[in-house]
Amino acid sequence: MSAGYQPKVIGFLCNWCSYAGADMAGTSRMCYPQNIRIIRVPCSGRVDPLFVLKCFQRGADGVLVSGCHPGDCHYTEGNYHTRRRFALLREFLDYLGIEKERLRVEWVSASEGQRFAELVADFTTELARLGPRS
Amino acid sequence: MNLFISKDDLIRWLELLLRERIIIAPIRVQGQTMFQPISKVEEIMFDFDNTALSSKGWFLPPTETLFSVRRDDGQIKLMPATVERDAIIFGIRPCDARGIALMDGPFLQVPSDTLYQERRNRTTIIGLACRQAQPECFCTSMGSAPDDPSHVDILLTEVKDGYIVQVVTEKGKALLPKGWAKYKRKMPTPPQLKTVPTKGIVSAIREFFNDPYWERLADRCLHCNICAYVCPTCYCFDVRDYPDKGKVERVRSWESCQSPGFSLTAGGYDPRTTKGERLRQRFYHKLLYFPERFQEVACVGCGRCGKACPVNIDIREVISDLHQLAEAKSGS
Amino acid sequence: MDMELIQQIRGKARSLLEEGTVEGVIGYERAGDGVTSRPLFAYDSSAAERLIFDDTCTHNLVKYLLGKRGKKMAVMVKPCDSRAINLLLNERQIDRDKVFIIGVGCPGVVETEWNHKSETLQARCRSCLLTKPLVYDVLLGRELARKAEEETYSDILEAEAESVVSRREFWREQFSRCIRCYACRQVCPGCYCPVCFAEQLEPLWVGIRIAPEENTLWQTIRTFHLAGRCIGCNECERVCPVDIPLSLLNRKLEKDVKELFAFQAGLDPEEPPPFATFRKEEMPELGE
Amino acid sequence: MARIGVFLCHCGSNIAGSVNIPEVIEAVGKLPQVVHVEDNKFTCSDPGQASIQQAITKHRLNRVVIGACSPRMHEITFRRTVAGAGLNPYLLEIANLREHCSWVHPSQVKEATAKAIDLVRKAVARVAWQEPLTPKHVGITRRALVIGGGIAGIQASLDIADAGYEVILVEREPSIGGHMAQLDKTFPTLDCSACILTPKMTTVGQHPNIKLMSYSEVEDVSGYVGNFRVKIKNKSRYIDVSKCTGCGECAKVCPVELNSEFNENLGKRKATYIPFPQAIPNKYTIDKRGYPPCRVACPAGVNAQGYIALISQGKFKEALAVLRRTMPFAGVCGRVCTHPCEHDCERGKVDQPVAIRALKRFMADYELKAGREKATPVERTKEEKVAIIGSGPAGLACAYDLVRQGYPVTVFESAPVAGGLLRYGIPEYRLPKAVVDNEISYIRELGVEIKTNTTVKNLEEVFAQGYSAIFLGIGAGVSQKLGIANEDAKGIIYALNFLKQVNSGAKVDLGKRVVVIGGGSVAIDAARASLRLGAKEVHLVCLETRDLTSKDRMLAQDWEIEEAENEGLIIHPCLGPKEILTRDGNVAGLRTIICTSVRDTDGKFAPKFAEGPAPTIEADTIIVAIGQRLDVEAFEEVKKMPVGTVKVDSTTLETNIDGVFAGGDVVSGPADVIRAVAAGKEAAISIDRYLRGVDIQEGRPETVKRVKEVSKAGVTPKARHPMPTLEPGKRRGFDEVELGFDEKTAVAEAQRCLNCAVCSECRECEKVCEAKVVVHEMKDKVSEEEVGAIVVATGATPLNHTQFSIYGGGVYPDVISSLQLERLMSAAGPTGGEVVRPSDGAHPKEVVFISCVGSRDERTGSGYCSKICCMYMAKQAIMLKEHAPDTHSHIIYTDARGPGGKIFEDFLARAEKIGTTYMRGQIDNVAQQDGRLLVSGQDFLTDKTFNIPADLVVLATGLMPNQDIANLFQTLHISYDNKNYLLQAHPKLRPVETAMDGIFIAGCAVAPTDVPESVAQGGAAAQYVLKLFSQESIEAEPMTSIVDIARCTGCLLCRQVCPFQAIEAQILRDGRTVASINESLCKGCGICVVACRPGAIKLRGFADQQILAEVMSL
Repeated sequence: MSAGYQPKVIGFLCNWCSYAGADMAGTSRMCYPQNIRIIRVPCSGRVDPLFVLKCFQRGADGVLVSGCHPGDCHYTEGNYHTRRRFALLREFLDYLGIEKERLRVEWVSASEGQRFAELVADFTTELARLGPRS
Repeated sequence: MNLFISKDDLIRWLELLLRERIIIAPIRVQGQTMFQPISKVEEIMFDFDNTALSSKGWFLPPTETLFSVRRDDGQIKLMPATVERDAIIFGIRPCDARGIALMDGPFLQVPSDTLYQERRNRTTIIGLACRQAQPECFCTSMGSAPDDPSHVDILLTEVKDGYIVQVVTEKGKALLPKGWAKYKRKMPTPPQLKTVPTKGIVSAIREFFNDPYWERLADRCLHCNICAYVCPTCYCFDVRDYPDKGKVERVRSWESCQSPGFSLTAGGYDPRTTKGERLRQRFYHKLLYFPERFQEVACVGCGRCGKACPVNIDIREVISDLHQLAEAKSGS
Repeated sequence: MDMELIQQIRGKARSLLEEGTVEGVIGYERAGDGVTSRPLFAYDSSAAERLIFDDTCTHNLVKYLLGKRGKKMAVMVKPCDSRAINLLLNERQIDRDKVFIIGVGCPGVVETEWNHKSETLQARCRSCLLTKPLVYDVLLGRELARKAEEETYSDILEAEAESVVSRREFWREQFSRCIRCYACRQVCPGCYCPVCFAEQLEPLWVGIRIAPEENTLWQTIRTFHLAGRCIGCNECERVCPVDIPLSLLNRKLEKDVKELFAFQAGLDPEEPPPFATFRKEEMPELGE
Repeated sequence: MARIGVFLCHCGSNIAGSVNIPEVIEAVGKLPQVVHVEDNKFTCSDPGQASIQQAITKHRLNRVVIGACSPRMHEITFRRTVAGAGLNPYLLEIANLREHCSWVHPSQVKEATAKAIDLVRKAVARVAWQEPLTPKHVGITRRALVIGGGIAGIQASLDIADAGYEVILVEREPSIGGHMAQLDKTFPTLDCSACILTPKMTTVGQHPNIKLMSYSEVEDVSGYVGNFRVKIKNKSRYIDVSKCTGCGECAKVCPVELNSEFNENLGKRKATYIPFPQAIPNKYTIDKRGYPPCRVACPAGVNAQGYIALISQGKFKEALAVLRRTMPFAGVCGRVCTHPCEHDCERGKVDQPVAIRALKRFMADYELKAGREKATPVERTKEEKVAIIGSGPAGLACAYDLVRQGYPVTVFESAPVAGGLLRYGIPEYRLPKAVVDNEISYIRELGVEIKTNTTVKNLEEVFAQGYSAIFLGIGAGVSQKLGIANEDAKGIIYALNFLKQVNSGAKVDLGKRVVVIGGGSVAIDAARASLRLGAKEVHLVCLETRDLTSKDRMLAQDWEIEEAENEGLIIHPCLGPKEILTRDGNVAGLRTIICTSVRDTDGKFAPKFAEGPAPTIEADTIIVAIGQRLDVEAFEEVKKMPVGTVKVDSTTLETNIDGVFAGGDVVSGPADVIRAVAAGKEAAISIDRYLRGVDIQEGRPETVKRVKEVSKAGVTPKARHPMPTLEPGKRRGFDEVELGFDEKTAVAEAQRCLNCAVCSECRECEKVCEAKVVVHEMKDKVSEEEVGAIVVATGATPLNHTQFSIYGGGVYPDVISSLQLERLMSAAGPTGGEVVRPSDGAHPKEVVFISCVGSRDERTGSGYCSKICCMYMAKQAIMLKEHAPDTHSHIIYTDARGPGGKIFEDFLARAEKIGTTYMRGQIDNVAQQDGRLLVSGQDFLTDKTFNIPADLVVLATGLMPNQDIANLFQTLHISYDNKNYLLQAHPKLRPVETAMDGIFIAGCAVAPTDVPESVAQGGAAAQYVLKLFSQESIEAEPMTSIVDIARCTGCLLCRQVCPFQAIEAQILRDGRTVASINESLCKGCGICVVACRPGAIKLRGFADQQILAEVMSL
């Protein structure tokens, strides 16, 4: 791992909680690593595991899937499905040789700008520790 | 011109050749014997039943880039793929060699497929005659033989203390070092094979285009691509453009007439929608359309398709079924 | 060969055909090699006389029902294959009224290849606890009390104990051999999409390159689409012409689905599959 | 071919300060399909928008990318801009260069610029796949729902209703008014709160456009702006509100009294109540919290709380009537019941359980003493005759229930006198025969025919006599044998025979040394009877241990073991009978064996014995009491279990024979009276259903709702009254040992009851209500309403002051909350407006206010300022002075401000001027000293410690939304923070809107507000509702899912995952089933898209291609 290594992170954020939470981080001027590129989706339940696989195939070092906290989904149940889908995908990716730490599922509410900034920083650090994917 | 070479000399010769050329030879990969470029001569399997996949992949790789296009400062640049080095295919069986010769028909007719042609030109084929027949083999019924030297540049035949070297072409001769002894002993007898009644098959099959036979046979067909991909003479491919951030690659990959979308046209029309039509295409192509255009049946009798088919669809059985249908028809 | 059982099968097939209960019977016949067996579609009683059943009858014939939708068909179903029936019933792909299920008691099937039959029982049979099909209209042969051991996933656990790097290397090598013949998909009773994701152009999930990277994506998505759906017939692994150990993928997901969601495919046609449902209180640690 | 224009916003220096815009322009210009790039100082400004429109025309753009702030900010603005230039508004994509880039990566120009290029490239890639979408227009239901009947909700309701639209106002309490109704005066004008609020409440109650749903809660909300469907649960008041006159007669007779919530626990109210005199609606509510634990624990479901409540009021006759609603055996069960009710009694968690059994007996004794009036026979309304075989407790209970339902019932008893085990099994000293006789007579008087000396041999015969159903309650009448050597010796007696003889007055030959074998109640009865018959020594040998906490304990009850020992019984525990020793064929003694364990870990009887020296006990008589069983030969046609008991359905008690039911010991094996009664009652339900031909299983076993929490606050421990007994020395005859309570004791004991379920269902209210509006069987009603807009004004509540024990809250009675002080000051309050100390009723002279209790401190409550406390403390200090000029108030504050204009600050000054001591500081401790409180702490301004002696300490507790309110917010899909305050759509510009269109918020549910602010917000929310209602129609989001039927496999997994029931099966002409999406129900979440493996579902606006294009561009 070189000191200059900058992991490439793609984040899928639900419009109602996590994307708003990321906006809140911006509005509150909280700094976090620049590595993440955010893709807006209506609900974390819209995030197809295939998108995540494509991200990794395209060279992403880490993928973040983020939605409302369980029980708070704007669409009532979307994040429960997200949780099932990605709990399984994480195990499977790890089995195939992509460390499960590279796929994060996080619940971030619209008011949790701070949490969002912190988790991006934490995720980036962890990815830097894992080093580039070979 | 028959020469003799001891096993040790053969290895030394191949080592010499490997310095300047790529050598593609049967090697052992995860329990399977496959034709692959070797890095050391020791990797070569000299004693093997036929490989699961034929050696056609060297001339028509499963996937290759035909050319790429890039936009650079407003300029559009096209970069065709080229063949970098001379190569040798070593250890090819006479049946597979004949398969290459059959592929030459469609690929080398004018206008020729330049990438194929270049590979073909820059590759020397060293064959290895069969000392034993496998249960699936029927090359003699398809116009070839276990010791057929017709389609190789050099043919090796294993004898007790080494190999008899038959130099077939000038290209083959060019590879030879000087000072090898001439071979004067008697050639070993080739193994005997079961025969398949291929006579008259081309005219027989023509009659049964609309016969329910095909739908019945297709009942159990899974329509996977195994038969086509193991076949030394199947040469269908698909071409797709890959755009990626300002660059486009045109890629060619194997494809098979058994695929559901194989004959789908741009407007959405598909001339072969049923399973029977698709399966019929495979046999009509091999036994009728190819012979009509290139005068040879597009089967070399290697028996791979019948052996690999998960549901035991076997070209030999199809041929004899067609004969029976013909007999029944003429009898009635 | 259990001739008595075979006579029962032929008799049943004959009467089903003669009485017009079904249009055809999907069963097994002896293959051209005289050793192994292959699927047979019998449409008349004379063809029914070719039906056999023995320990080479590995094919999961349930797959063929998908190609005969709308027709009344009978199908021979081993205990393991019956899970595919339940899967397809759950996914509304077959009409129970249109399918006559001839359940057969199965002593386990052996490893075979063309022209060759071994004495080794297939691995999946060694851990098969089903003594009779889960669903059938008639059960022929005996319900067997077999000595099977419960699946322990020892090979999967071993792989999990390896480092992630060595697993990555392992699968890279395996997938590099894949020739994208799609036999694994074609034989799978759970694969029936009108247009497979691998053949879709818009969106383009996987390209046509027969190359490690795309092969990996192909196999990853294929297996993931079978998560909670694979019924373990292992036909995909059997038909793979380049011997990729696909059961290591399918059974990994089977194991995880069992652990995470307490679900196994094909046991109950009514139970909602894992991705159709959820429990609010499960996996509280994920994402918090 | 897409012609994409890219517009980059500087946002002043907000974006351009961190992102090198020229560099972005250069990079973006090279992207395929991009034909135009430009930048603007402020793209959202009029010139910026005009520039976009010009460029669209000039460069023939068909796609637009704007790099600016978050799409959540201006997407709608820019869609309008693009549409203004004739382009479909959905052919726009926004790159979030501000919130997601420049603002979070300041001073990292290189990285931020590179990221900005990526974000724009991503947007360009996506926009190429964008498709034109057309929003649909949907109608509006012009009716509003207001949730919360506090002042904010009241104002919103009135404003909407006055504008001519219908309003449904939902309030979960019995009355509207909220916390404002509890206030005495309001700051800073000192208006009387009730005076200004009551007229508004009355208007709400009478407004033709307002449908007031009090005591109701919103359960579920579906739909969308303009078209919500709301499920509202109208909690049952057990009073028919439409007819209640509010006369209050019910409350007068109600025996249950509890703390008044409205008066902040400083006053009392009844279980049936109106929270305060001005309540709207002015209707009574009966407060029921479920079943009390005693009633849940009782196998027969006897409502103990009901009769205890009435005993506490001295209404003994009425109390007995409550019991007789369930069963007839007050005297019997009041003596012999094993009383599981007492075990679960909540009072036991304070000190000891209420003596429920003794109280039950008291009622019977009272009636017997006073002389029972003959019962009125029940009218026969049913034709079908029912036969009961066996007149034990099970049979009689069954008969009792059936006869009261109008069935002709006949009980067959083979013995000469009815009563079964009650008569022959339990000795006189525990259960006098007179008591049994009285209760059986009562049953007879109701109309049950009892045929004694009548043995029934087979059931066929009974049916032949014209009975339509039979209950088999013949008990377990045969004693188990020991199965050891010499069991046929003379001097061996079986306990059941023994007791029967004793109880029927027959002479029993008993030796001098009696050994009883067995550890249950029958063994103890046999032993105690032996003592009374004059045996010199009575020994008891049992397998079990005397340690009553062990799993292997004796089965007899604690008290009877103790009583027996008091009477001289010698117990030999942990021994099993090995051999009976004989002399000349007569019993000589018992050889025993050591028993090491009786029951296994599952509780099953599996005794283990050990070799070793075990005592031999001399005896001339051995009474065997090791259990009873059914006579195996009896009723052969009835299927039995291997142990010999009758096999029945465990819920319905049906036997294998149609129309025959069984219960009691004959089914369960030997058990106690109350379980037999329970079985009889259960069988009565089955028989009634059987005879009426309705489903016998449905709704059984009944699920009862036990009260969740029982408040024990303020309960002073008071010991249970012991049962007076006959002194052991006087117990030689068969006189009853327990003597029963007298009236005074009974009332005092009954008053110990905590009234767990609040309403005791004594039904006294029913009797006095002239309007006949009490309906105890009333069920909660759920109604569905359609509304177009919703106002959420659910408010907040001050933190519970008792949780602040550091300030003495909950520790000292004279530490009260500010809201309690309001109630004390209110003329309508519990003290009639007199401010007194709760502890002794004295007038407080020194009052200390502690501010910011639970506010501004994350550790003890909330991290925020509750805003209203400074003002109300000043108000209360002023008012205290007005009530009693000699009162002196100290206000210990953190910061003191009057935010609300000059009039507010003047008010604070006024408080100080009248002599209130303001001190900025921190409280270290509140202690009690010499009957007063001592408040000590630190003065921050002088840096000195202070000790203030105080008569009253008032805690100014901060506000917090109700903790259980999150469920409602989740149903509404509106966001809230970790303290359950609602989130506004924008904290500054959209303060009363939420992210959900059509749902508006007001009042303390959003943040602490005072009265004028709540009124203003309620009005503002109403204005948004009216704005919505003034539109002709609403544009519906066009981003919904559609199915490509060619790719659909019809598996309908999508239907299973859709949270909105928007997906249905559709059958095509070719017979294929495919999914079909109802666009008006689809909300565009995309869960179905992911569930669809074949890729047959597309979410418009978030199609796979669009998202994938973004992925591929990165």
